[in-house]
Amino acid sequence: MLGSGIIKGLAVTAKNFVGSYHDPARMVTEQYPEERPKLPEAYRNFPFLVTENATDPMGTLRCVACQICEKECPPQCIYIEKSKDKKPDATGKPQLYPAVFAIDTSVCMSCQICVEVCPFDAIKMDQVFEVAATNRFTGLLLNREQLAKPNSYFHQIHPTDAHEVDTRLAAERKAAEEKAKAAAAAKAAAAAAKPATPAPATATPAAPKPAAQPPTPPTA
Amino acid sequence: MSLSPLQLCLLFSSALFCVGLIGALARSNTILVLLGVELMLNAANINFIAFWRYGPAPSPATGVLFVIFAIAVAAAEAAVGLALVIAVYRHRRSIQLQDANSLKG
Amino acid sequence: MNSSGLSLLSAHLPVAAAADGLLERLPLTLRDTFVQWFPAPTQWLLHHLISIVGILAIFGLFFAFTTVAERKLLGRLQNRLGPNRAGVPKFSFLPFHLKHKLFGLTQPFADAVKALTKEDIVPAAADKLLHFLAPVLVVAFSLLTFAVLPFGRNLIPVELDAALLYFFAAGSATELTIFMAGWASRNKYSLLSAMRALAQVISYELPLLLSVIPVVLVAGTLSTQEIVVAQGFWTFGLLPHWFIFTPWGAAGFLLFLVAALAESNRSPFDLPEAESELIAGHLTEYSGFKYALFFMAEYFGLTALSGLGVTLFLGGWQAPCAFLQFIPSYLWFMGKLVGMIVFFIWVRGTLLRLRIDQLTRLSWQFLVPLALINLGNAAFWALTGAWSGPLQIVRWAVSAALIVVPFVLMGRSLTRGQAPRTYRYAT
Amino acid sequence: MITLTFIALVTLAAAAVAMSQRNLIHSALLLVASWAGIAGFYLWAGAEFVAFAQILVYVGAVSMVVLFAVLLTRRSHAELAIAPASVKRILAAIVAGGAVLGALFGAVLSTPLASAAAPPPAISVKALGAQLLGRHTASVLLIAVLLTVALLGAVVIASTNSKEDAP
Amino acid sequence: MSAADLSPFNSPFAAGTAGPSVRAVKDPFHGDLLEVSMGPQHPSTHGVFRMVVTLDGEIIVKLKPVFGYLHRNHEKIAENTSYLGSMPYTDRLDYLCSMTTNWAYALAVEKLAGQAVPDRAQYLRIIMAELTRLVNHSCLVGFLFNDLGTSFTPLLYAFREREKILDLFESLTGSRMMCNYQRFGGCRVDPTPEWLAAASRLVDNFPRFLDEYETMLTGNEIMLARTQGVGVLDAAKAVNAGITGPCLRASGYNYDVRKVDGYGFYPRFDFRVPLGAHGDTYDRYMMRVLEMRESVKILQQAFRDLPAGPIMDPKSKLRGFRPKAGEAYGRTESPKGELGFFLVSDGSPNPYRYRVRPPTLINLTLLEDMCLGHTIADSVVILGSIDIVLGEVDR
Repeated sequence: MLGSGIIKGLAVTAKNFVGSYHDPARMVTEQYPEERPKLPEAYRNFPFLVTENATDPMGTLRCVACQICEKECPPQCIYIEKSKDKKPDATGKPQLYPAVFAIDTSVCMSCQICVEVCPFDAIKMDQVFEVAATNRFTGLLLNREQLAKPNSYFHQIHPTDAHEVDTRLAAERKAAEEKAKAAAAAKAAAAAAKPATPAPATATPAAPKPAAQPPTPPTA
Repeated sequence: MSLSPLQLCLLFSSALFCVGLIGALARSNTILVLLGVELMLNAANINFIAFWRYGPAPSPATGVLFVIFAIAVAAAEAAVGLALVIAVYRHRRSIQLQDANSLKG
Repeated sequence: MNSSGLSLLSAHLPVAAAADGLLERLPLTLRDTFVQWFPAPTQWLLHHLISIVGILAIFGLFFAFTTVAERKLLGRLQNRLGPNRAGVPKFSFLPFHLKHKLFGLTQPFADAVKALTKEDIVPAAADKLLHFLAPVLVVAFSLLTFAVLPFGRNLIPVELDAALLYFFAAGSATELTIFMAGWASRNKYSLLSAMRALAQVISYELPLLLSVIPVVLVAGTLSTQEIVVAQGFWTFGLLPHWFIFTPWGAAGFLLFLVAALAESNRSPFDLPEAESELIAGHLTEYSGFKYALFFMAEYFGLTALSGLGVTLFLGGWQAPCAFLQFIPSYLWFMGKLVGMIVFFIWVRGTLLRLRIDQLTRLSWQFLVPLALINLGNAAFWALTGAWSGPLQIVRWAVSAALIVVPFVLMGRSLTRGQAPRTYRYAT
Repeated sequence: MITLTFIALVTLAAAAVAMSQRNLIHSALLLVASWAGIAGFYLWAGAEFVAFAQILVYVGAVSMVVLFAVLLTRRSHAELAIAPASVKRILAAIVAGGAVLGALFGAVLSTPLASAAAPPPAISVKALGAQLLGRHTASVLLIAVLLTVALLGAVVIASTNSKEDAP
Repeated sequence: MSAADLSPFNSPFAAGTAGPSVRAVKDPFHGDLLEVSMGPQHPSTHGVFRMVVTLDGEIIVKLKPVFGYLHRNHEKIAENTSYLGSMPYTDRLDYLCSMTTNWAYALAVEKLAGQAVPDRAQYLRIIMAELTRLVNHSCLVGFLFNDLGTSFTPLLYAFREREKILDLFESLTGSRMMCNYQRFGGCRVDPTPEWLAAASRLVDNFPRFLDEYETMLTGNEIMLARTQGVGVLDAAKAVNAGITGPCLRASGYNYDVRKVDGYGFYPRFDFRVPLGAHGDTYDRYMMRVLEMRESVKILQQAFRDLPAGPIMDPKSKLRGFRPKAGEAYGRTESPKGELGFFLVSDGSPNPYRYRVRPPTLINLTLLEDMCLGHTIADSVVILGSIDIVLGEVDR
């Protein structure tokens, strides 16, 4: 009969009207400024640079200015200038560091490719999404001081990922120390016994980072 | 000179009639001619009401009834007249009276 | 001349019946005491001024809260919250802390401030005078209709013999203003909207009138107050004798609802301002307060038509049960009015828009014939008023059949060839 | 009396301007104002029912049909401003109209038309209805037939014949 | 063939016109045509799309789609970016279904480089693609009703369900719409068991939403009147114009790349392809609804059979990816139709030639044929039922 479909429709909207008062599956609205959204761990927004030490952020940047991210960045929003000198990195090896590291977040499309290609776990995705600025050029162009955030912050926003990275880095560091120790020992042995065979490569090389795979699957 | 209300009403209606007449005669646009005729009809209606109000009324409803019938006829006239205008426009692509000068479609 | 010219205004000043309760008479008592303070020759004017100011104030506020209610109700229908932010600003100099958000109820005032402070843009090519006149006239015409609605037992601004005719005469002018707005804007969307508005009003004026005529036929009067009085009976003091509780009345009410939706340009008949097709139709070139005026007029028109529906079919200010008469009649009227508005909002939240040819077809091929049949039905009802006992059952059955059978048959022919389909699958 | 003069002047002015307008839409809308003025006159004269009927029919219906016709028979906005008729024609019309006006005014003013200063004849809608369906049933039926025929005729005349209209 | 033969459109409006045909706007005899430019700013053109519509009254006698307002030079940019670098750009082609666009691109590159995809990744891809289909189709049916003139109610119901799926995407990939999930030789992240359980729960509940939605609207008389017999597209015309996806199947032509190509692990799944008979707007709408129901079935099978294992081909690498010289065409059944990527490699890190076959652009080509003889209100609905995304049309 004419009208039955319309009445059915009215019934459905009435059901939704009532449901919006008691059924959380129907009323999904979050009152944003008061209720903060619970961001999933995997959530990504713009990149930041990881520093080891919060007190000396510029001195302990993990970034070694290898410029891979700059090259791989699809919208090319990263700009890096290498330093002239070298500083010891986390493993104690002298490394270059970025004299200038800038990301234009007005261009960045949050694709995470810089994070995936970084061999030093130096760049990670941030979760701060309230990034409004009053100036579209300077306000959104972040320099290395603004980008640097301590490792503890990384732990805070991506705990699983950070834990994995730290474990791996610790293993690398230990391996490097052992290697150095072994090298020193070998040197000493070589000094002790002049005609000696070259030191065998006892230390395991640093575990190659699986390039294609992200550090860890985040937990939902 | 003092005018009685009835005279004033009649002057009003005759003036309105003449406005309609001049419009109907002077304008060559069919719609405006029709509207002029409508005005003349309305002027006549004013007379009915004026006489109903001030004249010696044999029946208290006659004037009003006349006007009601006149309005109904006027509505029909407007509908048919404007339909004719549209029909003429379809054939001639014009609503100027001068262009509708033949009886053939 | 003055006295005769205003005779229809001053002749029927409602007089409070002594039998009414204090609350029932309260608005009139207030007015009368106020008027007493002024010299006698100006009293009739004050009487009407107070009525006018009362209508403007009450229905102005009613409009304001209808907008926020509509948005909140639509929100809930759509599983949203609706506006809930606008509240009272926090003044630090106040000794007490006002609660910040009054459930968003101050939203209309914020909207009004916004509308007033917005730039008023008039297109360069527009017909400036008509562009300006349209919003002014549309509000004026839509307010005129309130004059004959009986808001309470003693509350009717103007009691006219031909009140219903007046209502439709005043209401018919609003579409003219929509045309003016659409045409004067010199915008193609507005022009299309103006054409649609004209087609719509020509098509729906008729079913609206025809759906009302059965009530006039049965009540035997064009006066709205008398129509309400005619519905003021109860069976066993419980079942009200409203016209909606008769077969012809129910059918007439449904027809009236559909036609009223079309007349007030509400979904599913909001073709003149069809958002998805014509941007905003005749409102495309309006901004700021002129836009707000159109908005206001639309709601005034809706409220007035709802009020008419309440008056004609839902017993007006009559209480639903005899023992509930202690509640003042104007509260009953407002309650029913709110119910009607909520229903309109509900419909808007559910239905989709008709196409212009379907709109006119629905009117001419369905509503008009049904309304005519319903007129005959009402005539049958009026003729068989003396039947009683088992004949009463026959009367009900015949009357119901007279309207249901044509409805089903014509509904079937209207939707011929249109049905949900079943589909085949390829694997 | 003052009210009547005011109503008359407004109505006449609206009608006169409407007839002299070049823009058809303006003409139509001004005529609506003029019709509303006539309704005001009926109201002043105490013929409520007629006044509302006038508004309902003219402002509500005839005006719509006129506007529809204007919109359907225009080709562009520019064409809404119609060409003025020839001066000769206008002059002739004004002379003819003036003559009629003079004759009518003379007739009205020279006739002693004493108005019965009685209150307006009281007529309720009910009485009007009784008259319509009592003494004037035949006329009502005739009007009904006329309206139906006019409606059908208008539809037939205005509907497009697709065979004829094909380009 | 004139549109009058196509449509059982029985309105007095259509009957009045002398059979719809394309007429010049400046026709001396039919001078009173109205040319309306709908868009690029118009609420119902689904983005910056423009239709130059010529109207006779409200009937469309001519319609010219104008696109390119959102042209972003996608293909040329991709030819100057590494293979991986184009992946996030493909998210932005059809921004409503980034997962399937990703997949189509990954498929083309995998063909080019000859990479294998582990089983688990294949299943995950199907899960993501079908979830995307749910997202896209629920979006479409919502927007379609908005075009039909509802006050947002069906759209918001659809968005409510879509949002739940987008939340899943966000918790897995980090972004709601720009997922950037597929990689050459697998997927980027492995969902946790909790994620899979949540997704499975959502999928099981999805038919309830569909039922409610259909109760509300599919039987609605106004909806039937507005969509049945409107915008009819016959199968022969559709095939000739290269229409794909639900639009083609609504015309009754059985063509689904999932069945035809059997890419991914689709042949392992048991699902049916709904076919329309009339090719009108109603059929196009129903195709989406029925496909959502089939997608739910596919998803349930996928969650049941999802194997354990790696999600990436161990041989694949992110940096220094240089496929050997050659060319490849990878195509998928995206929710909107056949989405293909054609790649030519010269052995360098960037593709030599990169070309997208966007389904919606090609589906849009017959817009005028579908709209002629209908009213301006229908044109909006027909456009809505084609399901365009301007990011993909204009690229």
